[in-house]
Amino acid sequence: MSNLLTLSDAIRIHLHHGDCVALEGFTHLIPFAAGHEIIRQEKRDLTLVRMTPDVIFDQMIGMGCAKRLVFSWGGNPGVGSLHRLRDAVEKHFPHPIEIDERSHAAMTVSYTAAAAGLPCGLMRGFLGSDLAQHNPNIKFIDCPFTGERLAAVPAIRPDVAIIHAQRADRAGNVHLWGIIGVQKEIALAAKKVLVTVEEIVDDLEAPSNACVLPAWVVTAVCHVPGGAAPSYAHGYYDRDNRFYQAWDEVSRDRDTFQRWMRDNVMDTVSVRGGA
Amino acid sequence: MSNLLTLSDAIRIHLHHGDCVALEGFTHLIPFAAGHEIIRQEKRDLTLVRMTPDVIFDQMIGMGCAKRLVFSWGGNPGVGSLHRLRDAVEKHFPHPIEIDERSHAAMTVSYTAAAAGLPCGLMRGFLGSDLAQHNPNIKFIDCPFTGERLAAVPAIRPDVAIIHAQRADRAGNVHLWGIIGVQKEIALAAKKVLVTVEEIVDDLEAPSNACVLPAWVVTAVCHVPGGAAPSYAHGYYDRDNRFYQAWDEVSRDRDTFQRWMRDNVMDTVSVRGGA
Amino acid sequence: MVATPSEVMTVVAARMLQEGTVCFVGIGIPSKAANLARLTHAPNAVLIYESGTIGTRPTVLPLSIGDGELAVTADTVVSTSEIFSYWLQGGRVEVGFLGAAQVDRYANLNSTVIGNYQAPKVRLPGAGGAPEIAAQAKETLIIINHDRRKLVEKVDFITSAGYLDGGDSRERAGLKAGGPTAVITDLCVLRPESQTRELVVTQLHPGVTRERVAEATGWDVRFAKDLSQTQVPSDLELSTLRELERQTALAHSIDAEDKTHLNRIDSKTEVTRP
Amino acid sequence: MVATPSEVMTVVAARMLQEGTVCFVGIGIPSKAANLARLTHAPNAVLIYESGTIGTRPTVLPLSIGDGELAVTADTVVSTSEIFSYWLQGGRVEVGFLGAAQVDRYANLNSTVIGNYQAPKVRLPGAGGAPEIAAQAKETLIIINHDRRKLVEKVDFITSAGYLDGGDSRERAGLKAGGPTAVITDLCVLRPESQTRELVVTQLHPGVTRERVAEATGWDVRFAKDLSQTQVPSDLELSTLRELERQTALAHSIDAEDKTHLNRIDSKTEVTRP
Repeated sequence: MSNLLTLSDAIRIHLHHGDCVALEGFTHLIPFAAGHEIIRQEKRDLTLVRMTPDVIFDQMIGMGCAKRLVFSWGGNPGVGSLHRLRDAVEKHFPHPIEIDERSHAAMTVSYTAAAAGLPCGLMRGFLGSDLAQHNPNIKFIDCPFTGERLAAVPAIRPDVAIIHAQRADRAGNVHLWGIIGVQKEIALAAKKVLVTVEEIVDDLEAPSNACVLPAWVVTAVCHVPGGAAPSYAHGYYDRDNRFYQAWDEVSRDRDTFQRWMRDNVMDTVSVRGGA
Repeated sequence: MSNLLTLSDAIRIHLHHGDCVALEGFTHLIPFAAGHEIIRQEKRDLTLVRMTPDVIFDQMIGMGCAKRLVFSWGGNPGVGSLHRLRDAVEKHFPHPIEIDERSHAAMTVSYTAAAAGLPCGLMRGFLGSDLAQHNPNIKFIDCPFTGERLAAVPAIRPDVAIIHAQRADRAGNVHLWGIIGVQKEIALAAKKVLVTVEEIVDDLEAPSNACVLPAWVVTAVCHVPGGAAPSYAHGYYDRDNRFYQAWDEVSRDRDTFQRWMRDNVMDTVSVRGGA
Repeated sequence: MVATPSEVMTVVAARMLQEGTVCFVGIGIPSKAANLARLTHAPNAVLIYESGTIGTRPTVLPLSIGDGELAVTADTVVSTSEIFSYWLQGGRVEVGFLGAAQVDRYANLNSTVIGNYQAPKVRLPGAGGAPEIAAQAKETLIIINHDRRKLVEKVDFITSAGYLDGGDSRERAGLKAGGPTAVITDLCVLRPESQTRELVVTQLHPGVTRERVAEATGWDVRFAKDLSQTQVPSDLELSTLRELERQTALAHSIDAEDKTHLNRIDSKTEVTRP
Repeated sequence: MVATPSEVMTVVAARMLQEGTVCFVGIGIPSKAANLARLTHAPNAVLIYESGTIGTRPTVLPLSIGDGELAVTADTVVSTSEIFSYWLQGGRVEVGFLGAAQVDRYANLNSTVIGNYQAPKVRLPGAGGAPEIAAQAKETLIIINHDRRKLVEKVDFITSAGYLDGGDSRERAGLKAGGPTAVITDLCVLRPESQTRELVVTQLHPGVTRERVAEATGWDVRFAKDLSQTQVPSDLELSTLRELERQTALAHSIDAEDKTHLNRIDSKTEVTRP
C-alpha cells in the first residue's frame, strides 16, 4: 500500500504548526489517537475545525495546540461542559483562542461546498439568530429567481482532515459505515486527508453505494486499532460512556488535567502503524 | 403495506393532465412500465423532466403526452438520435414542444436544491456556453465572500416523480442499489413519489448507508416486475441493448412508430400490481 | 405510582407527539420523551437524530447523539449533511424537540453564552442543530426546567429564533415555517398567545400553584383564561418511562464515581497491533 | 497488423492518458481509448463515468454510460449528483475525454444543434456532462472524425467552451481550469497554439498528407513547424483494442438486423406477477 504510514510519521510529515486541521466523526469514529499524537508532537497555533469539539478538542485546547476554533457545538455529549474549552474562552487559559462559531447545518454546508469545489454554499438559516451578527462568515444573498433571502457560508477547506474508519484495503481504499457523519465531505474538502483505521483487509467487501474513499484521494492511511476510543467504532468496540462521565472531573481542574495528560498521553509511546 | 397500489391506479390517482412529472433512472432502473401506463392513460400537456430522455420519453413525446421537456441529454445511448423527440422539436410533430435545456450538472443541482428545500442551487458552470443565453433558468450571482461569478439554477420540484427500484418491504420502504443516479434526489424533490419495484420482500436487508427511501416519503409503491425493461435492474435482468438498437428503425418513421406503440403498449393490459 | 416533577415534564412532552409524526430529536429529555411516546401511544412516530439516523427505535436511550444503538435500530443512516439538507431543510420534519439554557418571554432560545458574547460569564456548548430546527421544523416543542435564570425576560443571546420581539416579528424576519408551540417545564406548559406571541401559562402540573410558577419565571408571566390541569401520568406512562431509564442505566453502566477505568480506556486508545 | 484510421485515432487518444491519471470518460471512442490505455500502458488509470462509477475496470466496453458492468467493476458507485459536485467540480478530474458534433478553430464544442437554436436543422442530443467537463477537468482531450462539417470555422452553438474567440478570452470569461489540450481525429492531432489558442496540426497519422487534412478541415488550418508523425500502432495496442471490441460485441450480442426480440422485450415490460 503506497499511502501507508505510521501515525507519528503521518502527523510529523503532513501537519504543520499554524495549519488548519479538521478532525471529524460525529460521536462515532472520533480520531482520538491522531489527536493525541498531535498533542505529543506539540503542534502549535492550529486552527481546529470540528462540528462537535468533544473531549478530543478539550484535550488539544487544554494542551495549547489551538489558536482558533471553528465549531458548532462544544459540549461533552450527555455529560455537560468541556472545561478546557471553557477555560480557554472564559479565562484565556492556557492562552486566548479565537472562536468562529456556526450551526451544525452551516458547518455541513461549508464542508459540502468545499468538497464540491465551490467558494460558498447556500442555506436557509440564521434569520433572527444573533450568530450572524457575531460572525462575518455568515452573509446573506437574495435568490436570483425568487428573491428569497438565503444565508451563505464560505467553504471550509482545511489544510489537513483527519478521520478514523473501520477498514482500509491494502491498496489504501477506505470504507466506513454506521453513523458516517460528515467524514466523506471533510475528506474531500481538505487539501490532505489522513485516515486511521481499525483494520487493514485484503478485500473491503464494501456494499454497492457504501461510504468509500478511493486510495487516490487519501494522503495517508495509518493502522491504529482502537484509534477512536473512548468514542466507538461500529462493529469493533462500544463507546466508553463512563470515560466521558469521568472526564468531567478530570478536566475541571487545570492540574488534574495536566497530570492526566502527562500520564496517559504524553508519556505513552507513539502509536506505530503497520500492516 | 399502506402505500401499495396497482400501477394503473397509482397513475390515475396521482398524475394529472398538465402536471410536471420526472421519470428518473440513469440508464439503469428506467421506469418504462410507468411511462407506458402514462401513455395508455393518455395523460396530456405534461412537463416531462429527465436528465437523459431515452427511449421512454421518445415514446411519450411521440404519443403526444408532452407539452414541455426539461432535460440535459436527449439521445438513444450508444445508438444515436431519439427520432420522436427530434420530430417534435424540428417538425413540431405530433405538436410543438417547449424545450428547457440544461447540462447534467445543472439538473443535479436543481434536483438537489429542491430536495434540500432551497429555491436555487449554485454551481461553477455555463461560463462561455451559449446555453445560458437561451435559457432564462440559468442566471449568475457573485459569491459574497470571494466575488467569483457562479451560475445559479432554480430548484426543480415536480408534481410527481416516478422511479423504479429493486425492492420494497411490506411497510413500503424502498431500497435501490448499483447505479443509483439521481433517484433519491428527485424522489425528495417532488411533491409526490411513485415507485415501481421488482420485488416486495419481508426484510429489505439493506446495508448500512444504502440508498433507502423510508415508506413515509413514498406516495405509492407498485409491484411491477420487469418494470425497467428494456433498461436493466441490477441483480434482476440485463439491459436489452438490441432493443435500443432496433428502436432506431422503429422510431424513425411515424407510422411504424404508431403501429409499434399500438401493438406493444396501447393494446396491452395495464399492469396489475399486488404483493 | 407518584411521578416526580421531572417525570411529569417528560410525560407531558411525550403526549404532545402524535402517532405517525416525524420528529427531529435532541439528546436528553427530548429523546426520552420522544421514545416514551413511541413506546406508548405513538408506535409509528418517526424519530430522526441529527447524527443521520432516520426511523430509529432505540431499546435504550442514547447517551450521545451518535450512539451506535441509534444506527442499528434505524430504517436508514445517512450523512449528517444530508440530514440537515434533505430532511430538515427539505421540510420533512413535523416536530422539533429542543432544550436550551434560557428561553424568554417570546420563546427565543439561548444555548450560546450567559453574559456578553465576546467576554462571556459562562460559555455554553453552542448552537448545534438548534437554529435550523427552530426555523425549519413545522412546529417546535421546548423542554426546560422551570427556574428564574432559565425562563427569562430576554435571553442574553438569541441562538435560535422563537417569536423574536413578539407579534409578527418572526414572519418579518423571513422565517416562514413553524415556531415554538409549547414550552414544557417541570411546573407547567406555556404556549404563545395568538397575537402577541408572548408565552402564557396554559396548563399547570398536578400540585403546582400559580404563585409557584410566577415566582420561578423571570418575567411577569400571565395565565391563560382557560388554564387547565395536567392529567396525572398514568401507571403505564410511568412504568414505561422508568423501565426505559432502568434499561438505559444498565446498558451504559453509567457510574461517575468509578474512575479506575480511565487508565484502562486510554491505554486502549494507544495500543497497537504488532 | 495494419490499423484502420479509426483504430489509429483510438490508439493515439489512449497514448495521451498517462499512468495513474484520473480520467472522466464519455461513452463511445473516449471510453474505448481510456480502457485501451488501462489495458496497456496505464493499468492504474482511474476511470470515472458520469453515471457515478469511480475506478471502473470494465472487461467489455459499456454501450451506455450506466451499464451494469461499470458498477460491478468499480471501486465505488456514488450518485450522479455527487459525481458532478464532489468529483468533477471538486477538481478531482485530471483529464476529460469529450466527443462532439462540431469543434471549431478555437476548440469550442457543439453538441446541441446544427443551424439555429430556436428552429434547428438538426436537433443533437445536447450538452450532457460536457460543459462542466470542458470547464472543470484540468485538461480536455477531444476525439472527433475529421470532416469539413465537423471541424468548422465557428460552431453553430457553443455547448462547451474551448478557447472561445482565442487569445485569453477563455480566462476572461472566468474559466479558470483546463481547456482542450488536443483534438484527436482519424487523420491527425491538433493542439492549441500557445498565444492565439488556435488549433494547429501538430502530428499527422501514418500515410496522411497535409493536403488531405487541409481539405477535410473547415477553416484555413495551419501546421506546426515541428510537425511530427504518429507512431504506427504497435501489435500489442492493436491486438488489445481488437480483443476488447470482440469481447464487447459478444457480451452485448449487438445485431441491429434482428428485430424479432422487440415484442418479447415489451411483453416482458408488461408482465406482472399474479
